[in-house]
Amino acid sequence: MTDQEHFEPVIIGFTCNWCSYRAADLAGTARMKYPPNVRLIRLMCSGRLDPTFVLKALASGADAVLITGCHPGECHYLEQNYKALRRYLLLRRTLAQMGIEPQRVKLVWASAAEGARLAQEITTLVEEIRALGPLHWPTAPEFGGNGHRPQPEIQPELEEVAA
Amino acid sequence: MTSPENSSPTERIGVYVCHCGTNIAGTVDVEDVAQWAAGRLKHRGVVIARDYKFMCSSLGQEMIEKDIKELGLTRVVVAACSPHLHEQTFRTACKRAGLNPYLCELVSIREQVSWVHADKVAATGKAKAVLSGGVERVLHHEALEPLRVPIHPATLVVGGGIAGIQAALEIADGGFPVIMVEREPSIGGHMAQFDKTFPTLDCAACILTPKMVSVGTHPNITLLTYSEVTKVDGYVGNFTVTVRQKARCVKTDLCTGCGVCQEKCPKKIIDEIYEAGLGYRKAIYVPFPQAVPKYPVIDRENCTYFQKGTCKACEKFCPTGAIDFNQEDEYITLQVGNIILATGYDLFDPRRIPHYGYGRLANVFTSLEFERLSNAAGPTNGRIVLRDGVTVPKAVGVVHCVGSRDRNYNNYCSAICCMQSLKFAHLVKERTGATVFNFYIDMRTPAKAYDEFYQRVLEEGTLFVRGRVAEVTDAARLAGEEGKLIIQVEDTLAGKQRRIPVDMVILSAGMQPRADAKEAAKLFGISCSADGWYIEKHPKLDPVATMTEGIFIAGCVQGPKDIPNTVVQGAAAAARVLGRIQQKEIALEPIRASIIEAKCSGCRICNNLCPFNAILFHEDRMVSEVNPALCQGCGTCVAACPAGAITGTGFSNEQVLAQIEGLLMLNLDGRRRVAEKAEAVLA
Amino acid sequence: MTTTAIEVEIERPDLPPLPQPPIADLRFLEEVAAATAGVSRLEMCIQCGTCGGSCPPSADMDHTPRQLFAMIRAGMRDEALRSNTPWICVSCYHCVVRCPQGVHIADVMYTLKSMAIRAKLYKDSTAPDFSQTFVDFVENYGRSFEFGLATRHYLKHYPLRLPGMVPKGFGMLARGRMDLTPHRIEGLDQFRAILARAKELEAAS
Amino acid sequence: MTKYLLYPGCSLESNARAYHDSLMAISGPLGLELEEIHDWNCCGATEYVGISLTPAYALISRNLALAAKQANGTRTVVAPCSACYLNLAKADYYMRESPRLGVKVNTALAAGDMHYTPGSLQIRHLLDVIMNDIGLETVKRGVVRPLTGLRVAPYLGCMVPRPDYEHRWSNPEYPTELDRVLKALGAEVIDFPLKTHCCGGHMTQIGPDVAYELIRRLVHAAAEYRADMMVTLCPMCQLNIDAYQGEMNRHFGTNYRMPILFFTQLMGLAFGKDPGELGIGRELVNAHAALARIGVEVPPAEAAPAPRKPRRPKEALPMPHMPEDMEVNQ
Amino acid sequence: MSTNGTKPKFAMYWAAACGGCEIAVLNIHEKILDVDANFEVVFWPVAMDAKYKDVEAMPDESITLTLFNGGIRNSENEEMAHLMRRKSKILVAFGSCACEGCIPGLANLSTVQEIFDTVYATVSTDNPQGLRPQFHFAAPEGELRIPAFYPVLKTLDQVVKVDYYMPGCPPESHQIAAVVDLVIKALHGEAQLPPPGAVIGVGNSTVCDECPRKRNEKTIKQFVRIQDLQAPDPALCLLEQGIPCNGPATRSGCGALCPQAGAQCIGCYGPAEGVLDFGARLMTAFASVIDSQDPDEIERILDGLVDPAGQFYRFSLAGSLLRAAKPAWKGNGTRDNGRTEGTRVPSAPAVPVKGR
Repeated sequence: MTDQEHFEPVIIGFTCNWCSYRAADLAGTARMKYPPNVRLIRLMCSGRLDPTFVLKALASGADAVLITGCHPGECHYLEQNYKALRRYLLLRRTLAQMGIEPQRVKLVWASAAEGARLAQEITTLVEEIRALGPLHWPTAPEFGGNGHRPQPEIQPELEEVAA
Repeated sequence: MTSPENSSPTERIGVYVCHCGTNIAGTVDVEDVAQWAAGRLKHRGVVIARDYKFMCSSLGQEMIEKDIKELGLTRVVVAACSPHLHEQTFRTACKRAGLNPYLCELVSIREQVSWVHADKVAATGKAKAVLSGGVERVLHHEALEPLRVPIHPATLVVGGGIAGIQAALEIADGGFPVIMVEREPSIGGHMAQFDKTFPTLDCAACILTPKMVSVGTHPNITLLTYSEVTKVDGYVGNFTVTVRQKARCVKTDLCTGCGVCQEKCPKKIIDEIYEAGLGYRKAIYVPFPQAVPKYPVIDRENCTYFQKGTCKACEKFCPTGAIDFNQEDEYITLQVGNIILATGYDLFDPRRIPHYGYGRLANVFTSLEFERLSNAAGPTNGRIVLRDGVTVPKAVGVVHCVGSRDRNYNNYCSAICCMQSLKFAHLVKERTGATVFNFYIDMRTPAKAYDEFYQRVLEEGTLFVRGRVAEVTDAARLAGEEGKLIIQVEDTLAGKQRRIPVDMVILSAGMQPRADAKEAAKLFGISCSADGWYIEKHPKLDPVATMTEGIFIAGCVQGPKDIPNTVVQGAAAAARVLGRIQQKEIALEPIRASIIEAKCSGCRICNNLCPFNAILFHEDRMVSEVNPALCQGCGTCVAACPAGAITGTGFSNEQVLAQIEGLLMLNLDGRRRVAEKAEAVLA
Repeated sequence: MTTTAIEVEIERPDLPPLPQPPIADLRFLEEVAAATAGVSRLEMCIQCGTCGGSCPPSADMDHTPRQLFAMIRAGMRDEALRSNTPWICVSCYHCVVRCPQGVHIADVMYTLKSMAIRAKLYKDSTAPDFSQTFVDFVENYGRSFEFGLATRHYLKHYPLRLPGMVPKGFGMLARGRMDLTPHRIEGLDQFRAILARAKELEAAS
Repeated sequence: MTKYLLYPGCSLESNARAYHDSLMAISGPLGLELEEIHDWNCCGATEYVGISLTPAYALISRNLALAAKQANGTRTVVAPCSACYLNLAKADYYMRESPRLGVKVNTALAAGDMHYTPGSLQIRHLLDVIMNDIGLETVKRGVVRPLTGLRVAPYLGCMVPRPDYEHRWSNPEYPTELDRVLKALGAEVIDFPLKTHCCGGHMTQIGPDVAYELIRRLVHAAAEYRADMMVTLCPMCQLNIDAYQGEMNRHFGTNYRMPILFFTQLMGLAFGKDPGELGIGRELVNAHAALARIGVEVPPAEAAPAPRKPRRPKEALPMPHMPEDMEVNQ
Repeated sequence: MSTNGTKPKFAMYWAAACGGCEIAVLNIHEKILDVDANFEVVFWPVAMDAKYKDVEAMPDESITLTLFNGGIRNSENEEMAHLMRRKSKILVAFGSCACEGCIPGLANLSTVQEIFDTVYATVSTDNPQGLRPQFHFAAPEGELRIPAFYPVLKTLDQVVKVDYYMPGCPPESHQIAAVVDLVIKALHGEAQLPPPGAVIGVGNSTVCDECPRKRNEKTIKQFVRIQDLQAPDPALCLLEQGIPCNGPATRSGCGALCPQAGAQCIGCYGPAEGVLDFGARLMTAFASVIDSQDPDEIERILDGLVDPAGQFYRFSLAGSLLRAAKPAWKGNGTRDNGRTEGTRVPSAPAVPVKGR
């Protein structure tokens, strides 16, 4: 058996109170099914999204982060979703330098009416991440948070580096 | 910032898990969730965790209230349906029990768990995670009080078309002051240009003029024509509005509106506004006889005196000496509590569709031109003739959907064109007896007495061709086409291409947002669609309010609509405003951003992030400040502040970060095994 | 509340079997869309007739483009592929720029032609032959060869018009506007290799 | 000199030699450096796509691949022939629009170890380059023999202004670019309502009767507007209207004699080039009579009186004013 | 140097750092005499001779004040950190390295392999035999071992509890002097020490607070490197001129030295009070004021930020939420330009997956 079977990705989703969170509600009322790997957080607006939240989630054990907001031009607060877009574009560049696969942070526009779309996006994301494998960031509490593996493992690694 | 390990329980939290009948309990093991919370979350301060069939029922609520009182709960977390459904319910329950309503958190385990997942184990697991997220978050909630702001009784109505007129009269009759601002020299708007109104065909002037007059004379209405709003400050309840009143060059207190100045003025100009470019006016003019107010204005761009320095004919002949060339624009500052935007629409410019020939081919007219043409008070006194001014057309083609329902121009249906085109067909028939062709894609007559009107026009013998006109050309190809306008179209019902020679073509041009709609939206701090139509708070349930408290919209500014619907919206907006004024004050959600002055370095990153202009910068102290009444609580500035000097009540960093940890806490039990396995493999 | 299905025995007197409905291939629309370059937007047609109205040679078509799209939607595969409309299309793109729904009409016409050729459903072989002849020359030389094309095509389809064409043909030759020999490109082999691969791909799809 | 990669296309080597010759003749004065794409192949005209999609687009894309490879110092391909221009431009656009197509085409190209990345080239028509890169001012400066008195019907045909996915033209139905160039040469340009209508295209070959009707419409309209000649930028249009005018006349029993030249030929004349060098005389409906009006071969005749607009009676209603760029049509 | 046993004891240690901090301490000029007057310096390898064993011999918590500068790069650094912690009453993470990793922390973007290759096998290195350090070597006298090199650099508080943080690269001398004063006052009961965990020797706002440059509402159409700008406006906010200045997010206290000297702030004083991730603050601030709503244009503008991670985490990488790049954790892996979504082969996953 492979680790894929073992591995259930955990994904934190940030939703906008006015569009995507309602889309999620709609998916519910319509009894659409999607994998339980995503856990949603309600913000007032995608413009509230602080990159810190994404980093925090990844650093604390999430395998991916989903950011959702109103479609461009439809922001409940006029144009704040564009700010989210800009932050997202910059953040993913930085994360890429950190060696984190860009697929792990995904931006999705979903209006309050697009329950089906949101469910679909979530399902795809979960599958993508499942294929990608765990992020398993070493600062996560599952490592006691200190981010350091037992010495014996580092030493041999260095031996071969040195050789 | 807390993590499950450090902070010691300082709060007393009550957790309530709802079965929602079987809606939740069917998929989530609610008892297990409650027990888990009581045990695993004890160290986080959970002192009681219960599950119950229907938490939202009065019994369920009483249970919570009882616990708050008896167990001295300081925080409450309810795991049930979506906050959008019952957040208010449980907040009120807490309030009744003497707990600040904002210390209650509702987490959704129905819409976002039980209803969307099938696997009971997984669903229960997620429910626990979501719940622990809620618990972590609620620890950082603060007691909040709603903001109360007083409402200034005066109302600003922008736009003097039928929508604005209706709204202004309703409010004024309700006994409250109204200031109406109109860009043109007279109120009346598009409706004043029309001849007849569908479907009843009563004359526009006859029904509009009386309303215009009562606006002009109403004791509660201050009318500012030839004026524009230049600045809007403040917020719901007390806006400060600056209005630029353009110099009329006529002393309104002396002018009697006798009209001599117009007669004597030597300068004749094409009237692009009121006559839709089909007629002329003088450099000093009253747009139309029934204009309100009756005073003329001097159009400086075209006035000989202002351009060449000599003439003053109007001044010479004015019996009351009312002409004043030295008048300057005035800036007036107003205090109002609410604003109604009724700035209307622009006509789609058919020059953008060159193959319809408007502008190149003399006898292609726009719908507005035809309105003037058929208007008894128009340039031809209502004679429907070709552009040569004499020839009466023998065949006329009316083209629907010009610039509407077309990806190349406007995607939407302009809603009025079908009925308007039917009206044209009727008027042409009635006045000239010409053969009339109407070219349509779909006939849309969905309102009281509309389809009956369609039937009537059918009876009158108008020839309907189902097909969108491909082109209008003067290039004759076949006998009988010489000297005519040829309308080329596929008759989709006959399935053949037809070339129909006519003398006159009327383009039923659609409606589009005012050219300056987007700037105006920015000025008033409201949102408009990509097209430029202003967006209502809710398309069905709140059609005249906007996202910005205290600003309402009425008429075509919100989207294409006919006169009846426009009037309805005008009245509706007025009703909303009257309701507000009578409450005297309004309570606003306390979800707001605020800047910690000590931490603010005045870097001004946040300054232009707020579309509601809620952030102001104090040059003197070099710090920024958020005006809580203007702030809508989106949190964009909070997320943007590089110094972390801005906090957002209700959605603070601490709350979100804690919730993230809460949400992730659970899976780590499960994942640790994977981790250990990994270590094993690695070592 | 729950409902229990109630079995009802319907009396069936011996009636003759009902006739078969016409074959409707409801996947035809997708098929056409998929075989079209770019994004066809064919499903967006609102039957307004702008295309039919704009079409210069529509008089000679047995269906207007609009009707053709309706037929495609209705799954009338054979009728649609038999229609002469795509062959009459002169690729003037009037319909394309005027279409309020942004349907790539001209390209759909190309698609229908190629489908008709594959299915051997075209009525008049003139057009397909002309295209084929043109393409044959191109595939052989890498460039088109008007003299060869004109003569071969006219011999096959308008032998009677040929004499009438002579003065014009002569005029063209006299004015150096027609070569009697084709021009070959250098990279013919590589050129053919590309086309060969392309044909495999096309066959595969 | 501004440098461009030139894709002449088959016609310019055969029936539209005049187009090629005149282009070469004017490229100097215009400061156009044209470098022919080496070993280009036919674009498939309107025929190949009608037979088989992938090969057709592979065929076109081979040229794009060649050009992209050759592109030294420029990434703009200029195509004077409208069908070529459209095919190249469309291939590039569609491969961007639907990656599916791009992959197929490149798989095919790989067989000839070639590759083309959609969007890496700019495909533009000659007129577009002259209007927007060279500029009317340069054109005006080059004029030594203004075409005063020559009444021309600008005729673009279909495939240059349409479908125009890249929005390079002022309008897909009434583009004014050609009008303005001809005006710059001093010619009297009529507002030709059929300026972008169809010449019949390949219908001359597969349904002559259809084509004849389309040709008749054009020639008739041009004659109606008292044009001395039609001016085009499309080999196919030129061929159909020039070479098939005779048959058309026979077909309808008419006797139109409407010469049609390439706009590059008129530019050459205005620039004072020798008619022979411009391939004038290669046309079947000869343009000598028309050209005489501007002093080619014969001493300059005085300009024909411009058709004066009928004075509008006082009761006439005003016309809507048109945007500036339309003035060329007044 | 005085050896009065009754005076409170002072120590300073230098782990993975450049030594600038030590210089900065000496830069407090005659104040250093107060240090000597009030403290007995028991351990300060740069200033005086002492052996680790001497320290080990001292009773626990016998040192009143230890200024620990430098990050934890190898096992020796870590041992010393634990040792100094054990022996000190007040342990101060002194300077950016100890507080948040500083420049040495940027190595956390690279794998051990890459680091060693760069050091021992790049053009700038004259190492013809391609020698690499051996971690243990059998000498006739017995086996020699050198400290283990860690895959990532840690900050001081990631290995031991820290009482106070004093950021800066190096901390400004006047701030050091002030802190010294404070501690001395506290020792004489004339002042209160700040609560444990506090950041000391800093302002409570960010660099902009001390920056004299003129500021307007911010909108950014382009990012440029200062050397690419023809004539930077000497009086206008650098960020508004497109120069990525870290001032807005950087803790005040330095007196806005760099901006005043015409150079952008690079963030050595670390994040403002209560900020969890320095880089995140900068990212969000810069991105928020980009003046475009069109994704492609935004990307073009962002292209002006040549090295985001370096820009935003120049000093704080090791102390950031992520602490290091994924390859660094594993000691191997690949890079990615961040725009080829979905096409990237994921770098070696934390959990090795069979058959992949």
